[in-house]
Amino acid sequence: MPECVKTMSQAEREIHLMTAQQQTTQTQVVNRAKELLADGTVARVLGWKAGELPYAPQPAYFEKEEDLEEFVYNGFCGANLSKYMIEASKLDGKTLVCLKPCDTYSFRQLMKEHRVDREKAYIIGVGCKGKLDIEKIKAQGIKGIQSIQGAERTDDADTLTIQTLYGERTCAYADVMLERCHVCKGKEHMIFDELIGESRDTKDRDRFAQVKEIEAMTPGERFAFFQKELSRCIRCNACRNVCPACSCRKCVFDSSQFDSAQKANADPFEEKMFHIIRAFHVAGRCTDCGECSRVCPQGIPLHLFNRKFIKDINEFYGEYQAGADLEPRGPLTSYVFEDVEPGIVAERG
Amino acid sequence: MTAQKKQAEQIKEISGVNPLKCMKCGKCSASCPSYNEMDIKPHQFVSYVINEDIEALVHSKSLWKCLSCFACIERCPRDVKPGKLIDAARQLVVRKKGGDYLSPDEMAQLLDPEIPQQLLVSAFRRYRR
Amino acid sequence: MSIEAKEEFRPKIVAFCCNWCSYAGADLAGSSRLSYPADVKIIRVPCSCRVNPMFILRAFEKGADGVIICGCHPGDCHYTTGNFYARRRMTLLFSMLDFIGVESGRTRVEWVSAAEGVKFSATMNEFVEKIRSLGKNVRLEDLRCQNV
Amino acid sequence: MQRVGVFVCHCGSNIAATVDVKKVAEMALMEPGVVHAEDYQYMCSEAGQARIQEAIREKQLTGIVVCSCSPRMHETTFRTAAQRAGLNPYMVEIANIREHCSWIHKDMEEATKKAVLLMRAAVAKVNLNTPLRPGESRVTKRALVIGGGIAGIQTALDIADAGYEVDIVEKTPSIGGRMSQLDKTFPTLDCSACILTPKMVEANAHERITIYTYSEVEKVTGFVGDFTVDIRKKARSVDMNKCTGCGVCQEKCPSKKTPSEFNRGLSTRSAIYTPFAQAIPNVPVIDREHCIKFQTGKCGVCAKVCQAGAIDYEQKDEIITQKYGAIVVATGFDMIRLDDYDEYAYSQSKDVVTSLELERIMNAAGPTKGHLERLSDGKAPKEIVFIQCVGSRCADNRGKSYCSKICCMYTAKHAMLIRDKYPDVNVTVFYIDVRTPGKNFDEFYRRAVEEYGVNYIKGQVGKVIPQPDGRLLVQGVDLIDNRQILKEADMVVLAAAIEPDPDVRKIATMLTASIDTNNFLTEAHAKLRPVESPTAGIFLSGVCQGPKDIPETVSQAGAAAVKAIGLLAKDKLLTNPCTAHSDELLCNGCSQCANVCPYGAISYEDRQVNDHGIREVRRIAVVNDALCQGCGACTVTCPSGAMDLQGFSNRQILAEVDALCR
Repeated sequence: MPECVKTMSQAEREIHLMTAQQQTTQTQVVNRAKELLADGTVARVLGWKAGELPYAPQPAYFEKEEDLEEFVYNGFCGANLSKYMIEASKLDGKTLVCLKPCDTYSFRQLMKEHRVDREKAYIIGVGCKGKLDIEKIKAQGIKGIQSIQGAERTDDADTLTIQTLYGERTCAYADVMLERCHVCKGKEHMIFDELIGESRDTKDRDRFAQVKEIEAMTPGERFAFFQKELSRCIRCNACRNVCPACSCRKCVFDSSQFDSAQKANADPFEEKMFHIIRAFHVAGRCTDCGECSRVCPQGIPLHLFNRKFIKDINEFYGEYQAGADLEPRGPLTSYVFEDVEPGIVAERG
Repeated sequence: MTAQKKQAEQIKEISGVNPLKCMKCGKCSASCPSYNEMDIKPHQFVSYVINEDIEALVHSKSLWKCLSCFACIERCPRDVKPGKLIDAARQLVVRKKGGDYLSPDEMAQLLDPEIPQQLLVSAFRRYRR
Repeated sequence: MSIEAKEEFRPKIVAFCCNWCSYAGADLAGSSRLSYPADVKIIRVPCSCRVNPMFILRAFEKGADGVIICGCHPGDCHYTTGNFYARRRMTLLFSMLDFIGVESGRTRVEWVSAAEGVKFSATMNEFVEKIRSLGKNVRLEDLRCQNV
Repeated sequence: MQRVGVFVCHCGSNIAATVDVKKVAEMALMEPGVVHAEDYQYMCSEAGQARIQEAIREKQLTGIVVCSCSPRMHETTFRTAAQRAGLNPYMVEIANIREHCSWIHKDMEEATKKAVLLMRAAVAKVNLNTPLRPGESRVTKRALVIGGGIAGIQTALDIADAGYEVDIVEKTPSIGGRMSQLDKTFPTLDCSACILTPKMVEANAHERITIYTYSEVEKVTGFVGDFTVDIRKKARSVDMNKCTGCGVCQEKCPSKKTPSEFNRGLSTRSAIYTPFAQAIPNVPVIDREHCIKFQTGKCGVCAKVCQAGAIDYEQKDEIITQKYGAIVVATGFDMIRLDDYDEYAYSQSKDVVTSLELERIMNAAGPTKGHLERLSDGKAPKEIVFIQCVGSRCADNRGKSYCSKICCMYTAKHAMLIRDKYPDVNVTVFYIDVRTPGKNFDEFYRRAVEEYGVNYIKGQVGKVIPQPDGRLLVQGVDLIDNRQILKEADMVVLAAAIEPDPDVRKIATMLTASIDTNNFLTEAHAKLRPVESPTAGIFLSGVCQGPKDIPETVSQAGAAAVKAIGLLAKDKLLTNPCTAHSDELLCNGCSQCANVCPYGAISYEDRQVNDHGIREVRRIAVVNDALCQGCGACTVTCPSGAMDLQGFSNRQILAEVDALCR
């Protein structure tokens, strides 16, 4: 497949990806960024630039106005940039960062944990009407993709037009959205300096439907399900690297304290252990941004772990959304006398 | 296991009572309305079971003098409840005799105005299980 | 292995006991000669809130068949609040283990005070019984150890 | 690599009878790091400790494992021994092979196997131990006594006499407690007030004692040597500085229908009141719930009649915050409620009374001015029946499982006093056992029988039936005669069980002092440390620890005082070195740990770090050693493992887990 892409020039790609509305959001951001760079308000811009493939833009820094020509913003800009602000907070001067509504939850959570410096960020809340999952497009049997039109959703045009080596194909936008967009947290930005572009709440599914489905299985079935999913894990650490909550300077799994340093999985339990502990460490802090599942090269539905914790937290300790407030205590760092006993797990069966 | 020991175990099992919890306060005997009719007194029932002297117990008059009023069960501070022991001993005897139980339906036909009410009530209490 | 399989199953059970209540409760069970199976081995921790989920998973990985955490009764923690946090952590962790298909009976939290030797012994007897009925923990252990 | 010595104790036959100690020592030698292993009869003995010290010196041991009894028993002993031989005391680990092994297992092979595992875990841990040094913390030279009964008064007097400041907090309007309600005391029949009042006066006059009556402890923070306590002084509505204690307000108060707490509800009192004549302080309080002024706004008689102008309706609760080095709990007891004991007709007949009510009836200042009479009709009783163990020694949930200890003696006292004053009254006592351990106690009981002709019957009462003529039919049993007894009586006295004051649970929670299922505070050791709570700096005085009579209470009060004085006499305390520490290279500075720290011991600072060549300023968690108590809550909250607990580190605990699962 990569060969087909290679045949396209950079210019062609850009043209294909542009639509009227997207031009507006992207161009607006670029224009505003240029202004802010020019007047010295910000020292750099954190956004996305086009990648090797038409559907894989990458997070990127832009330090000069002319670099911004490469800036893109479209339906494939799913990447949550808030984690990059940890490093950007250490740099001199402000960084302009583009955050989608759901990314702002992560940013706020990081603020709460003193990991990012609000003063060092100039936040442009970019509009979002749902982001796309290339795997889902491919799963529709669409191969040899050359370019995609309608990747940034405008008004109510709900169709993607895809140019392939085998001709033009179309698919419904809603069918190929990222999983997280189906359970959208809402179109409001939790924090921003200014807003550009329109957002839409794309929620059309029960956030916990999948978790409930698994809960309804027998323990044996559940075990088999996760055994099958997790046995694909290659411990590439992509989930860990992308996760805004998983932002330790040094992961415990890389530290000598737990004898787990830089070790290949020795047994099938270890990858379970890694994912359980990872989910546990982010429990009460995970905003459910879904980046872990998005980046997993093996397509493991890692967000299920986080969502199970979120569901339990909501049920046991009351509704909680990480990053929705700046309250320092989360569900695992607070308690009430009447909390449920751990025995509830066994009682529930 | 001797026959006596076996019977003692049976009584403990049927009644669910641990006679060793008894502190010999005598509140059962103090509460018993049939005390004067009994040859073996309610508090003594406990030591008979502890000493595994079940033969004497099942042949005692007391077995059939107990009204099952449950006063001793209600008031026993040690959760020993001699009434249950007495009831269990009675069951041993009844089972041995071939288990001629009555069902509550049959009882209506056998009703005799001469039968004391208390006996009826106690019978119901005993057999409704 | 076949010979071993025929032997009576003796589970490996790790009990994390807080120093102030449950460890003392276990001591009291000992000085009162209230027996419980030798399968239970106690690790002393200052407080139930010192128990890291890592320790529990590690125990399972190394072949434990059951893990029990004992602490002061809620409200009676020597450090005031430790067991409240432990309670939330363990509730969520146990729920997760249950979610991935590990039998929920293999993990347990029990509050045992320094005066509750009887409860400690009864709890351990009960827990061992439960683990025996669940059998060997094949879902979590390090499979490399199986035939050694 | 450590050089570890393993010492296996036989504890006489306590361990050796069920654990093959030689085998344990033998197996120890196969463990990594172990260079020495031996077994001995009594490791805690002087000879045993000498062997340990010799081995430390000769084999240059860097760590030792003692396989013996619980570390709660002898950890300090062995640490001190090791220290004297030049080893850091925190290089000592105990494998508890007695309480957790030999005493609970019967099969030798099984127990030995477990003992070996426990030894291995301890060796695995000690291999990772590092020498630790305790820090120091200061001691506030002031003690708090919670409860102003005889226990609290005695403790406060003893501490104050030793030269330390003491505050007494008492929830009722006066100190004195239960003892002030008693008429006479056994076994010498002293008048209770005659011996108590001088102590109350002494405490009140003592220059180093401050008494807060009508006050409660609201909040306790801190730790041994440095507690901070909030005391709520409830609004008395009377200015303590102005009041002269003339008593006119109480006389004139139009609201006089409130049951008197002091007389156990057998008489009434005014809304503004002092509980009894000798009350200290002799300053009344307004019971706002029953005061007409507070309830309707119209009255104010007391303010009008008060010459001193001491009445202050506007007074508000006041919070006093004070620092203390030691806290003594002396919260005392009450009698259980008898609602569940219908068979004794307590709620049906006024002539069925509890023993404490009888004390008030017998007392000259009581509701009948000391005349023994029936409360129903005021007639003199001719026949009195006492029933023992009402609610004591119960296995059911109506009563208490324990023996209340004081009832046998006070019943003998009551019987004797009645027979002495009213020789024509017949007194019968139904008992299960008569328990009289104590100096001159059995002699006292025998006098009641032999000299005073009190009729003791071995057997319980099943039922008390009020008769139409007002008398009481008592149905009991005489187990010696094997005969049921039906006896008509004019009065029945119930020796109701005593229970700790219900407020003690709240206080125990504030103090993090452990408490048992009966609400008695737990002592640090049942035999060897009976007046200390397991929580450092908290001491126990009187019935809050277990049922006691007055002589015992007073001696325990003195003992608690001595323990508190021993603490206050120190200028500095060594702090537990098993505290949390954060690794600056791993710390994210995320503030999660501070959220769960109960002591506020964690703060954050921006610090220059050198992380493998990367120099930068990072926000790092810093633990204050003096405040950290070592619970470990922070270590689990820390996702990166930067926060670790000395003495119970992640690696140490994992090593134990590994060893036990091996």
